[in-house]
Amino acid sequence: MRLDLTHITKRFPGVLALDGARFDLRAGEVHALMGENGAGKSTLMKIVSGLFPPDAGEIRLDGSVVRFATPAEAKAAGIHTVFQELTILPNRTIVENLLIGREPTRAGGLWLDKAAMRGEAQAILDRLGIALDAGRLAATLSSGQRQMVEIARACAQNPRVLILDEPTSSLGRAEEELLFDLVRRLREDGVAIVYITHRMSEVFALSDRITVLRDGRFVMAAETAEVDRPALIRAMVGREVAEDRHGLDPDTLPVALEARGLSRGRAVRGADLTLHTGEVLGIAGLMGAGRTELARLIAGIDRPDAGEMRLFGEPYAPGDIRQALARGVAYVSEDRKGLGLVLPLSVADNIALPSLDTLATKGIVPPRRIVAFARDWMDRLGVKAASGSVAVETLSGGNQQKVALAKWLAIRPRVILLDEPTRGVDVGAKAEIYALIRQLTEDGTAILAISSELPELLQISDRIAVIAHGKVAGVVSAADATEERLLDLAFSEDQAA
Amino acid sequence: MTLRRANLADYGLVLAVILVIGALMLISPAFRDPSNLIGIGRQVAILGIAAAAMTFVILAGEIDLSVGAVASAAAVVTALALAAGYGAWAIPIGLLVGAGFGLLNGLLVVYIAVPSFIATLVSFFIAQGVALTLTGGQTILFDADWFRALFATGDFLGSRAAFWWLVAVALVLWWLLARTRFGSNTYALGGDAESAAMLGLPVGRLRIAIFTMTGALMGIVGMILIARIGNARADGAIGLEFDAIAAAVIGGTRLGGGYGSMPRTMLGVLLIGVLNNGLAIMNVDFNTQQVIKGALVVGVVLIDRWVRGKGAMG
Amino acid sequence: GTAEALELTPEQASDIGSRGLTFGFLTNNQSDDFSRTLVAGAEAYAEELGVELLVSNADFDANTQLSQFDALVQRGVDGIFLTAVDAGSIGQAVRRANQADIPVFIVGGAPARGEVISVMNAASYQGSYDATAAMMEAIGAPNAQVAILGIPFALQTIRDREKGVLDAVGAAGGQIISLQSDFSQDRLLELATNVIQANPDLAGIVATWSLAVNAATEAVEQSGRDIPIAGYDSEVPGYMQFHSGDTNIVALSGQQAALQGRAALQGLSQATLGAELCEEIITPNLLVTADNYQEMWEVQYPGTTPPWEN
Amino acid sequence: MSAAQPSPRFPIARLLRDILPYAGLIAVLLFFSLSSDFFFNLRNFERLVTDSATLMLVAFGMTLVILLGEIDLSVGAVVSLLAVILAQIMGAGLPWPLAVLVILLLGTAIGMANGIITVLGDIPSFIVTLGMMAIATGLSFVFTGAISVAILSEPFLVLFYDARFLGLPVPLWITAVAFAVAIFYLTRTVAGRQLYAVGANPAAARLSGVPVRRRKITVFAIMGFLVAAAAILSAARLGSGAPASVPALTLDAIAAVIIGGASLFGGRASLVRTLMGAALIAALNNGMVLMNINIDAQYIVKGVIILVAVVLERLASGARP
Ligand SMILES: Nc1ncnc2c1ncn2[C@@H]1O[C@H](COP(=O)(O)OP(=O)(O)OP(=O)(O)O)[C@@H](O)[C@H]1O
Ligand SMILES: Nc1ncnc2c1ncn2[C@@H]1O[C@H](COP(=O)(O)OP(=O)(O)OP(=O)(O)O)[C@@H](O)[C@H]1O
Ligand SMILES: [Mg+2]
Ligand SMILES: [Mg+2]
Repeated sequence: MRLDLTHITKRFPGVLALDGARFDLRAGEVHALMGENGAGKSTLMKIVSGLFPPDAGEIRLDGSVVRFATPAEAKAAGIHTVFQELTILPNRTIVENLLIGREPTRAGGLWLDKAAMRGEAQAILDRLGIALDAGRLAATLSSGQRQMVEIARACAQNPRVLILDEPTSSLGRAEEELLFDLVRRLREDGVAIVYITHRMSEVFALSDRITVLRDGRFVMAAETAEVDRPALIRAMVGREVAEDRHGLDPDTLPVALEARGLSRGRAVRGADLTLHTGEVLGIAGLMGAGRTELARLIAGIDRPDAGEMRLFGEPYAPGDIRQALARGVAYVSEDRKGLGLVLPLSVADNIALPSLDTLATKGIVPPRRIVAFARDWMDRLGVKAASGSVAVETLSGGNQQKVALAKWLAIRPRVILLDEPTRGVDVGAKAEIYALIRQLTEDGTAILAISSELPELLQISDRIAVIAHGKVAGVVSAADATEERLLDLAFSEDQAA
Repeated sequence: MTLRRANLADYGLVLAVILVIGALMLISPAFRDPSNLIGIGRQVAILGIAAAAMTFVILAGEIDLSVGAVASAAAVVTALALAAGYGAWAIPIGLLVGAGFGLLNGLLVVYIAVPSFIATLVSFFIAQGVALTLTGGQTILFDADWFRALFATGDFLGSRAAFWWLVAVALVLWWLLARTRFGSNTYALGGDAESAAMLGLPVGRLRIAIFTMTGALMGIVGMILIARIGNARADGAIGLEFDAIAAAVIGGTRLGGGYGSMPRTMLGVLLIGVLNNGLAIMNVDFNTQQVIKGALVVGVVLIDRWVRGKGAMG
Repeated sequence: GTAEALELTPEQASDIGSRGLTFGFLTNNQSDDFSRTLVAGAEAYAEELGVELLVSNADFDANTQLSQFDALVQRGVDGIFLTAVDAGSIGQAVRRANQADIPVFIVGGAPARGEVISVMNAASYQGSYDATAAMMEAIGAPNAQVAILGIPFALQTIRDREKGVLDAVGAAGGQIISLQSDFSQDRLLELATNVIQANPDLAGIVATWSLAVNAATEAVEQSGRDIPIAGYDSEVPGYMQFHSGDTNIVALSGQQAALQGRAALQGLSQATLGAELCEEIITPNLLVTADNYQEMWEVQYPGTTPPWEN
Repeated sequence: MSAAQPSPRFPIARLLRDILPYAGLIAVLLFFSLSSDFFFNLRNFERLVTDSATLMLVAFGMTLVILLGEIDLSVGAVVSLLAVILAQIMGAGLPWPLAVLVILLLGTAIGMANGIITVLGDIPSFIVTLGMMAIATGLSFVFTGAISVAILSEPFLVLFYDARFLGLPVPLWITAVAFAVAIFYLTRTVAGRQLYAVGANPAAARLSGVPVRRRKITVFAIMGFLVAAAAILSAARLGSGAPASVPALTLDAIAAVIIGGASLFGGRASLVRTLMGAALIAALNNGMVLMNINIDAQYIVKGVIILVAVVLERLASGARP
């Protein structure tokens, strides 16, 4: 098996997404595709997956030119893709999502074999070690869980080519390991794997070769063994990126938010937290541990069944999100597509959405003011877009994430809850965001950062609280935290249960 | 949130409908007369079939405003064919007319990318124009007892043929929807068309198939219509689209697609049928009927919603 | 006055023909037999006279009809004839026609305001009274239970028809036990079926419009019971019923639509020639029965071959 | 689909882009102008706009409602009901300014009721307004005994139809003002701008602190107000309050919005384009009358013209529905 992409060009209104890019892939290799946000990685892979044709260039499969008019044709050729934006259907069960389009049938296709479907789906989950009940409605899954289902779907169709576009962007360490084993196994079986990620560690842990794109152009391709981290980053970003590490002692700082015995349903069961002004409190935990649910409670999106909170000393029990916002508490969702952004709306409108009231005088906002406001924040976070008036859905994944962040930083909250804040953000931009977070803390903002990427937590946090089974299993200061230590806590058994 | 929850949720509508039926039975002896209750079955045949088809269309995230006009056109053509002595050939002819308009809808939506609201509005006008031109506004009489017996008047297992057509169509569509790939693809399409396309589902073909099937079913509706009354008119089924959508939505089908089921739609149909029958039998005048129906429909849906609890709309 | 009074002399006719006139002709709908026959009658006669006819239909939307009316005034036609969706709601436009002195000739009640050259009316009340009376006589028995099958429409003629029925039934000592109405033939069939179903002692049904007649006959047939029917509007199905020789229809009151269509143009022409028309022109209805249906067809649909002959 | 394209660099290009979406309407106007000598004259256009004031007002409201991903099926029935009530209270001797005020309040209340039941009951507005439609229709017949009620107050009739202000008919002014205000609301007020988010992604809007429920209720109230205004104009035009006087209105209004490129399921709608859609429908009805097409064929012609217009418009603006 051999896949060669040459001189691929793709233009979208206002952007040249790909500019004569090339890429080649061999059986039995894991080929990392790297590049900044907006470099054109997803676009290139969407072209391979038959989502849209290239404006120019050719695709050769085993030497012969191929053209995939539809995703179906690409699948038929054995090319399966996990897209960056999840394609899970929330109104269907995991079973239906896993087997869609290839459901087992009886009576010569006349009758869906529900029993067999259930069995096969559960089998797939179990084989990949995903602990989920296949009967569950996808809508009730946390985004991490959704992503695992998505991956399972692609792998279960024994692909010849497997394209993974940022598969780990909201996976925790444990699932990451699951995925790695899976990928390695597939490589043994001679599957050709394209692996797109922004997590450097993964690249070196997993890939055999690396191709780097910048601004839609081919920059370099090399054996992973022959490049080192700084070199790779330089190739991607075109400059050096500092990766420092923090760790001040927050106990000296005034308390911003205090939570005692917060509980909700089975997800959160009596969590205690103390968050200081000017501190970054990292939240680690396995997928489904209850981190997001906890954040939703603090943000006033859900109401706790039990427990109480204090904000800057005052009792704090937000009845709804608006009350939380009024008290200066903002939440950046992990679910960009579903909860974070309004995809069809323009970048400017998305950024301004929570700030409209403050931008307005007597309820009236001159559009000009909105554009200028958005422009300012786009610049601060370096959002890459043709203009503020393009729809967010046309931005690259990472740039969408930046918009999602900008929108909330723009209200200048006193406490900000970041759920997977750098999902799909490239190294360069990550550094910028980290710097931004730092800057916020210096202005006395209290930051609670949920992340499934331990290196990230270690880098940005002053202290890290580990959640397990909806409880805080322990808090360690970043200074003396290690990935092993955090994982131990994350896996620590639930005493209550 | 698994199947058990969903079933439980369905009882909300069942409960509400039972309440209405119960009330009517208490108030009106004529209503609770078994032969009347059986009669309701055939009285909702046309609405039922249209609503079943409409459920498919809505689940796929589309809408079809043309069903009434298409059914009328098919009815007229069939009647003319029967009158002209085509005999049994009238049936495939009528089906073709319906399917043809359905296909037109599908092609417009898929290849010209016109929103289905407009595509079907267009074929609504065209179908109506065709029917009027063919009839010249006259009532078309035909004389074919076998045909009338086959589609409406014939008795079978204590009920009229029309009713059995409804049963047959409802069962087939339920099977298509709940037990075939076609069905799960339809849910996927309505749930998130973009994802469905990314998953490599044949969204285009799917849309065309659904519209064409709906059209063909409107052919059957047209035939039942003329078989019931024994003549055909250009305006025979005008307004049907509206009742069909209403029945589906009362049944909890989500406009915009992805959520709904055939049994629930049939409950919606039953509710409308029962109200029409009961209020008429109690000789409530047309306008008062409207007021009562309006209030009851909203009430029923509120109960259903309440029982199903939060987030149940998927 | 009567329609006959409007007849044009050959001289007048040729005079009109020579003027190259354009008349507007607005119907409240176009799918019922009455409107079609009316239009057909008018179109046929327009040919004869040599005037252009602009026909439009409002699909029972008063707003639409007003727009159509205004468009005609705007265009400056030489006369407008209309079957109003709602006579009470066309007055404003009639006024504008008056200002543009365009003669207006209306069917079904005078407009709320504005001047019309005349109002043409079918004998709605008398027609339905006569048909009903015939049915009551056929029933014979005292305090017979009668059901009315109608149309839920805000039209004066409908009210008149219903009144005719009430009075005729009352006069024969019968009683109305149910009044149901709908627009669709299919629903009317259900309603009729339900009424028959629910009233074992039902002695007769009066249908106050054409589709109700079809529905009633079908329902009675299916019920297998022997319930006499009287109806307003005699159309092809009704005639075929009589022709079949075996029907429950006792009598149908038929409007002379073709005659009205012809009279419409004659009235407008007369006005153009400066003649004064009398305020109301009544076109008497035909009482169609099993005995006289053959002659009546010729009167109601002049120049068309009866359905039973092809 | 709804991606706002970056504005082209060259003025000509921009001009083209701004005009092209109306290719559909322009085509229709050309078509009628060429095929009837009576269509293309100012008086006819003025009349056309004046006569479509009712449709326009309702269509504006419908644009907001559909933008939210909701629908209002009751508008036609409520217009008739309000017109009937207006005629009756004026008949009962209430001076017209008061009567008008009462109707505006009543209309707003009905709209608000639709909104509140939809939002608090958390059921589809399709059902709620379906119910409202049936109820309103029923009541308008019950109140009147199924006969239209004449309006005798000359000042009222004159003011809301014939009267001119700065040379233009009052209905035209009312439509224009409603349009301007609606545009302002959508583009320049906080509440208005939030509607797009609410329609496109209610969950995200809520998480962004948008009071989704309040917005929905407000929009239904606005719809009610505009329906009342439409009822007043319609009553003045017809000179009466008649039950079921405008059966075509609801579908026409929705069609105008969708022809204007809105998504029936929310998040995308434009008042300007709705205006075009409404104008297109009005032009159709008007042009048909003048063109002396066979009455049966008129339906087919209407259908084909709508299709052509929409396809042109879609191609022109490069939008994919
Ligand atoms: N449908 C679209 N319409 C318009 N522009 C698009 C579209 N899809 C992608 N683009 C643009 O193409 C460029 C490349 O996007 P792409 O998603 O391939 O980047 P990427 O390398 O995947 O970035 P990331 O790492 O953030 O996912 C970006 O500038 C993006 O804005
Ligand atoms: N919308 C929802 N409805 C029902 N259950 C949910 C929902 N979202 C999450 N859950 C469940 O609640 C538990 C906690 O989910 P949560 O999203 O908080 O996990 P998490 O720690 O944030 O992991 P992830 O990073 O994958 O989101 C999980 O079992 C998840 O399946
Ligand atoms: Mg990407
Ligand atoms: Mg989470």
